[in-house]
Amino acid sequence: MTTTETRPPSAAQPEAKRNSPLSAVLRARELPVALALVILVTVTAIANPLFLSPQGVKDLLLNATIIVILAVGQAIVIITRNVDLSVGSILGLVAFMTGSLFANVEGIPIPVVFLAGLALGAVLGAINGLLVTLAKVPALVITLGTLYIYRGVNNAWAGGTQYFAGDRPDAFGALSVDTFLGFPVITLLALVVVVVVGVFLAGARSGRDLYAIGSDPEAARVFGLPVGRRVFLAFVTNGLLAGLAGVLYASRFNSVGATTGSGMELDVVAAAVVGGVAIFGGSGSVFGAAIGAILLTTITSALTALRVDKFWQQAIVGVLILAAIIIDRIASVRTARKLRISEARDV
Amino acid sequence: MSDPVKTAPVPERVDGTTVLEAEPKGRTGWARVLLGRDAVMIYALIVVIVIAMIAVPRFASPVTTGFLLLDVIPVLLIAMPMTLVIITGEIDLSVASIAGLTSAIMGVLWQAGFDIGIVLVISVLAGVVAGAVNGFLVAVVGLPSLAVTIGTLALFRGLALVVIGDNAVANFPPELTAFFTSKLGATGIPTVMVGVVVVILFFGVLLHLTPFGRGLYALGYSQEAARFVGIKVARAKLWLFVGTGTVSALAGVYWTLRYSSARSDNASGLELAVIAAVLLGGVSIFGGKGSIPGVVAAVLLIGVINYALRLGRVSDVVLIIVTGSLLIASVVAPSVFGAISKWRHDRRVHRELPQATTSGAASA
Amino acid sequence: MELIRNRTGKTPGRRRIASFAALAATVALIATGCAGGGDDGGGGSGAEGEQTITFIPKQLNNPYTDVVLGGGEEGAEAAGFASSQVVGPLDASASSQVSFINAETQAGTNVIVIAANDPDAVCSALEEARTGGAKIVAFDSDTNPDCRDVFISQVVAKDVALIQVELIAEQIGGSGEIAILSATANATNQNEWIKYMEEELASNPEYADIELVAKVYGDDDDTKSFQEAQGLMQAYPNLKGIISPTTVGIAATARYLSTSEYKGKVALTGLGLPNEMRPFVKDGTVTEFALWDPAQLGYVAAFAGKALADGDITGEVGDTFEAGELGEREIGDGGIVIVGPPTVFNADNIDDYDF
Amino acid sequence: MAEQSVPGSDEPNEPLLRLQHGAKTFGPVVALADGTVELRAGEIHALVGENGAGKSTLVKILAGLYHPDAGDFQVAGRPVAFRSVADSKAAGISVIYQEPTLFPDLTVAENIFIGRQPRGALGLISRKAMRSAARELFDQLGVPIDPDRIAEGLSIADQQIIEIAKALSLDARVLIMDEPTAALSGVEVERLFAVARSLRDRGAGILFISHRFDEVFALTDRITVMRDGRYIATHDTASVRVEQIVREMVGRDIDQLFPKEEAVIGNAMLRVKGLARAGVFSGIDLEVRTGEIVALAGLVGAGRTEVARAVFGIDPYDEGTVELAGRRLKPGDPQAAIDAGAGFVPEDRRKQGLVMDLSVARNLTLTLRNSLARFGLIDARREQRTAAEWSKRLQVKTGSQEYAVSTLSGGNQQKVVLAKWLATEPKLLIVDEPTRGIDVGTKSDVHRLLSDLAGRGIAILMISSELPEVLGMADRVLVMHEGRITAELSREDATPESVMHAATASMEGAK
Repeated sequence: MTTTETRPPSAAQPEAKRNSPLSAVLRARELPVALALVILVTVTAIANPLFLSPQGVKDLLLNATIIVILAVGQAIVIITRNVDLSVGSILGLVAFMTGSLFANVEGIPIPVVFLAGLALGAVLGAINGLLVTLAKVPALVITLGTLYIYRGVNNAWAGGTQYFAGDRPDAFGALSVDTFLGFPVITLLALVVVVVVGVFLAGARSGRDLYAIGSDPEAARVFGLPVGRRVFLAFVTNGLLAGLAGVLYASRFNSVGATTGSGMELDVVAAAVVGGVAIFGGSGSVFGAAIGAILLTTITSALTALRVDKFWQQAIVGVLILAAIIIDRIASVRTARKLRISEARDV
Repeated sequence: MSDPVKTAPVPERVDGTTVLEAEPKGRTGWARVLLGRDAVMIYALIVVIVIAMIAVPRFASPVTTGFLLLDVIPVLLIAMPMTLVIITGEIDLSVASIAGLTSAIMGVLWQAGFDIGIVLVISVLAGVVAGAVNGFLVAVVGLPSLAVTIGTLALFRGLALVVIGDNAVANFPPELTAFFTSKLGATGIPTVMVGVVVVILFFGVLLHLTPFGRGLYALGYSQEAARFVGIKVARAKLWLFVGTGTVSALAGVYWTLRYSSARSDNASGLELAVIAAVLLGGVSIFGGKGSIPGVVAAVLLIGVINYALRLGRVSDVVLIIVTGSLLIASVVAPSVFGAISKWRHDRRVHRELPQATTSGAASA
Repeated sequence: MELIRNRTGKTPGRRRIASFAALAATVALIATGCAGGGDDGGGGSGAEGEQTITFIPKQLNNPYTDVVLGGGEEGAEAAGFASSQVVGPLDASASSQVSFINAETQAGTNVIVIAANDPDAVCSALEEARTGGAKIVAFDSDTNPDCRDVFISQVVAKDVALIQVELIAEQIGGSGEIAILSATANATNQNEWIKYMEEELASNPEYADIELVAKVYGDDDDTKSFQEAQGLMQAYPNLKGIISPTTVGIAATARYLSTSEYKGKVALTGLGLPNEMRPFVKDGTVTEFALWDPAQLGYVAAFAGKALADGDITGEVGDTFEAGELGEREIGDGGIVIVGPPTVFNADNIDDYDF
Repeated sequence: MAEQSVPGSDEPNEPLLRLQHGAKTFGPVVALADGTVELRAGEIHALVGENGAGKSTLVKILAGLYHPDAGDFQVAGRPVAFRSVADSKAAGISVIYQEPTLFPDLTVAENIFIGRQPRGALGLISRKAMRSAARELFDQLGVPIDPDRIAEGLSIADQQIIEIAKALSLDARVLIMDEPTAALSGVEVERLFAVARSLRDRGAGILFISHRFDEVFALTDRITVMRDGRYIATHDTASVRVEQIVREMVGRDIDQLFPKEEAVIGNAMLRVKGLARAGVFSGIDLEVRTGEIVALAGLVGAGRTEVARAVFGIDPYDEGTVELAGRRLKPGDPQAAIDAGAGFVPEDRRKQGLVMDLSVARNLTLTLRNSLARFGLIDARREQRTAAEWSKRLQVKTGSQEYAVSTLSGGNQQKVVLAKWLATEPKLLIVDEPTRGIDVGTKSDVHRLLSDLAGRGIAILMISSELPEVLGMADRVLVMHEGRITAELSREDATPESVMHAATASMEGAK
């Protein structure tokens, strides 16, 4: 009696089944949240056809754009079993800098402002990354600290100053108004971000390293993966994306000042979690995080469109977050049990 | 928040050698007490108080004690059970929302004409239930507390809005609201501090002097190790979340009566202040480490800096930067010095070892 | 994670000292900060006869507030205060103003000028301040009348309400659905105006064809107001106009309208700052809106404070005081002082104003 | 042993890898005092020594995981100083650890190729190529593992196979295998050996670490012996006998090592009937009597620890009953087991046995926390006294009771674990790998203690992977294989052969 003989013959069959594209889709962590989004949009659209009018769709997409970009960045960090709570503060600082650049530097080209925003975001992300990787202190503590510090710097810099849409060139504001093939320009930008980061995480070696690190940081170290460098990279990327979100915020909204973006961090983490990114790293995808972000922003609009009492909105969001993690848990418990039974030898 | 399930076996353990960077450095007796993490927090608190007394006019007065304590009470209260929760390696982000929900319920019930005693009891019970919901999801269902309580943070705050909407209820019994801002004689100490001290003592004794508390440290370091000595992991966690829920409700009641205003947005954002204070107080976010005296000192430290800055009319901007920096400095400094002492140790070993090995080889 | 734990796990004294050094360094930093702050402040504990005044706005770093405070500081100097201060929370929550009031009480400030985030939450703290000898002037947003000496109001509340209804009626041609986008649900002044608006819409036969379909709250937060405006459009497809009686709300709504297909189709009016609204008036999103001069609000508040502190007035109805270059003001019913009539801004006159 | 001659005529060439006088200390703990090993191209070289002899530390130095404090390290004749695991990999060294270190969330194929996945268009990973490469490797190894499943939940044996596939795919010049066979069954071991031999024939050098002498002698060309962190000797496998190796490893005669004394064996203290947990173990019947040491032997992953955990209430079970001293234990409730008089010394001291950050005293009294309390509060003086007493009784070497237990050596840590259970005055003591990773001196202390306890009427259930320990200590040996007890051997019947055969199930139904 040997292992090979006793391995149940059924092991080969599920293998074939598991590989079919349909079942791959059905097993995807993103599925429940995507379904929820579809149902939500359908139901709302039936009740209020205006919800899916061109302007309605445009608003939905625009609302989601900024939080999608933030959620994508956050997903990268969470996948490495870290978290970045300072994104709201980074967004605020960058948004204010954007306003400040346009107001104070006559005729500054828009691309230069974008680059400056990305650079500032990346630097702030790098500070987080350095503190986390060099001092080996949990990211939750570090980024809670930088959440306060970056916000403080923003306040100190801005004081009572606010910059308004009128201070910025029309072409800049137009980015979040103009559409291309029916899609707002900045939404397309977010889409590019999602696809590029998604492909990187799924298809690049260093992207896969991030999953490995989040899955088991110690094993990653033993295996010789450059844990510190990759985690640092994750924080810098997240900072960069928060910077991008900051610039876009300045394009979309009227005023940028000392408090821009405060309190956003938990929404962003929630979006990633709802989208199936495991809070302890190792699994999930930026596509899921993006869908999670869209779902959370759409819910607010949908409830308004349905004239649901606005006081219920936040409670519903809370239920949704809990549902997402509970569904995820049930699925993983079932898989684990199935595996345990099916792979048991001759027990 | 280490996740024991996911930590794959590490080869480290195979040969059982322990990773040590320095000579064993336990201390005994007084040295231990006087150089402990808690002591450092207390020294820092004293230094800050002394500096504030010198640098900030009028700081040195009993009035300070009163206003300062009234300000820190909500954080101080919630920080107590939060310390225990974080020591077990979990976290509760929903505390401020529970306080808000409690406040909302108080307002609605009071407006509906219930007796104030009943209002208080039901409000606190709501906190117990809210805590039990968190506890159930974390301890029984086994979900990560960080994710669960982000969800209930939104849920409980949402329920607060559902309950009271955008109303504010202000007409609580004046003698009650007056009681909540009254002082003990000329000391300047608020009367409610008596209750707060009871809560502090309760959690201090629970953590440091009872079998249950002993178990929590074990639990925070390793759930496995805790289970092997018979600690009921799920039950302990469930109770702790009920604890944070209950105390958050008390903080909500305090908030409502101190400001005599029941609103859905009361205490919003308080969760991060509480967690920052607890971590500054030396509690490890990974669990297994921390103490009540350290946390109390940290809460007061932030409170004193806060109040001194306000009295000195320094902008809140400075305050948030200081809070953030303190938090980071308190966790980064030990790592930095750890790295330096490791480097020095390595250098010493490199100098000393060559002779040792040659003699070793000779015996082979 | 485990290694990290072990690394920081032991308790060698050197690391304790390290933590201590870090704390000490921060403390030193704060100390210098305090000292600096103290110098700027010139100390609330002015010598006998030197009066001090402190403004506590709803929230710092808000453009409208800045204009109000600018007038306030100017007024304080003109009225003869030895020093004037501005302190306040960074967020506009109900309770965050209390500890500032406490600190001012302790600093012995003679006059506290406050715009309350919540009329009741600040009350007991203000009572304490009064017990300590301070005079309380509410401005912009009133506290519970029991807790202050006078309230400096922009304008007669009813006038403000009526002018906004008038503007919107004119802009939508006298009939159709309208909505209100306000600040926070608890904002005292906004709620009072809204109350008058509702009464006027219900009672005035001229407005019989106008239906108020919704009231939403943007919490004086740019993003939130923006999304509320958007939600209104979707929920009420037949909406003809929006009144936003708050500067943040009107600007955010204007921003949304100007970037959407509703620009020019949905009318918008309310209370706004000319500097903030200028582009929207120029591009046709907004035809007309109203506001008083916020600087005057602060200016009058400072003089009212001075008069109270000097004992010239007590806050009784009928008391009068000299408000510098703005002339004499009288305290009306409920201890309210009216600053001046609202101004209506449109494309023709907006460039004449700079605030 | 047929082909021990080193193939390839480049004999005078430098060895693939040579470490001389490597040393590594961790604070007060000297993990390796003199690590010396030389690996030639085309040889399989055994590294043997007891647990705690420094083999794993040496392996980690070779793997680039530790920087040696001293020593001369050469690869292919050039001195090297690895800064990281990546350096070691770049030098062509690949390591298979005893306990696999897979990433639970990644797929099997990805685990094999992480960091060097086959790439297709645009430099992106080609999952197809990766999958087929993984399949190819598994075909070569003759195992049907689905490359697309995630690694979480794989059995230890399967994980080990994936580690081997990983090493194979690396095509390393130097392959280090740290007890790779511990969890494998006979056929799997044979397959692994075939792979190892073919690698050797292609000119690779293989460092093979094992406790199983039959394997060492069947597979290797040379043997290096280590003891107490020091190099002892290197022999040609063909010209040395097992007895000599054992003597060198232990440093004294084996008979003295395991001094189980005869004890009066009484009535059944622990009685387990029909215990089963789906997918883990089934049909477990066992009895441990007072004064008796019963060993649960078998391969890693056979289900021994799982049975013990279920008995103690750590894990739930689906069927069966557990009785202690005639009383049925509530399933899934360790406190009930403790109250009934059970104690459990777990296999993983650092994660399960101790709270490393807490002091020696606190650890010692953790099991007594309820009985030390008066009116619900712990009596600190009594706690100190009890801790001091037990730490003295077991001769725990520590500067102070207040030191964190992490500052103690492995052996002393294990004493603390034992002491905290003995303090509860147990009737049944379950010990899981009681001497894993502790030095020889402490090891015999532990053995003497266990024997002593049995002498005082305590029933002991011992899980051990060390045959000499099992054979020396146990009154009876139960052998497990794939979740079942496959043999019950009396002290007289238990021989290395009989136990090993039952453990690999080639003696099906021996009972």
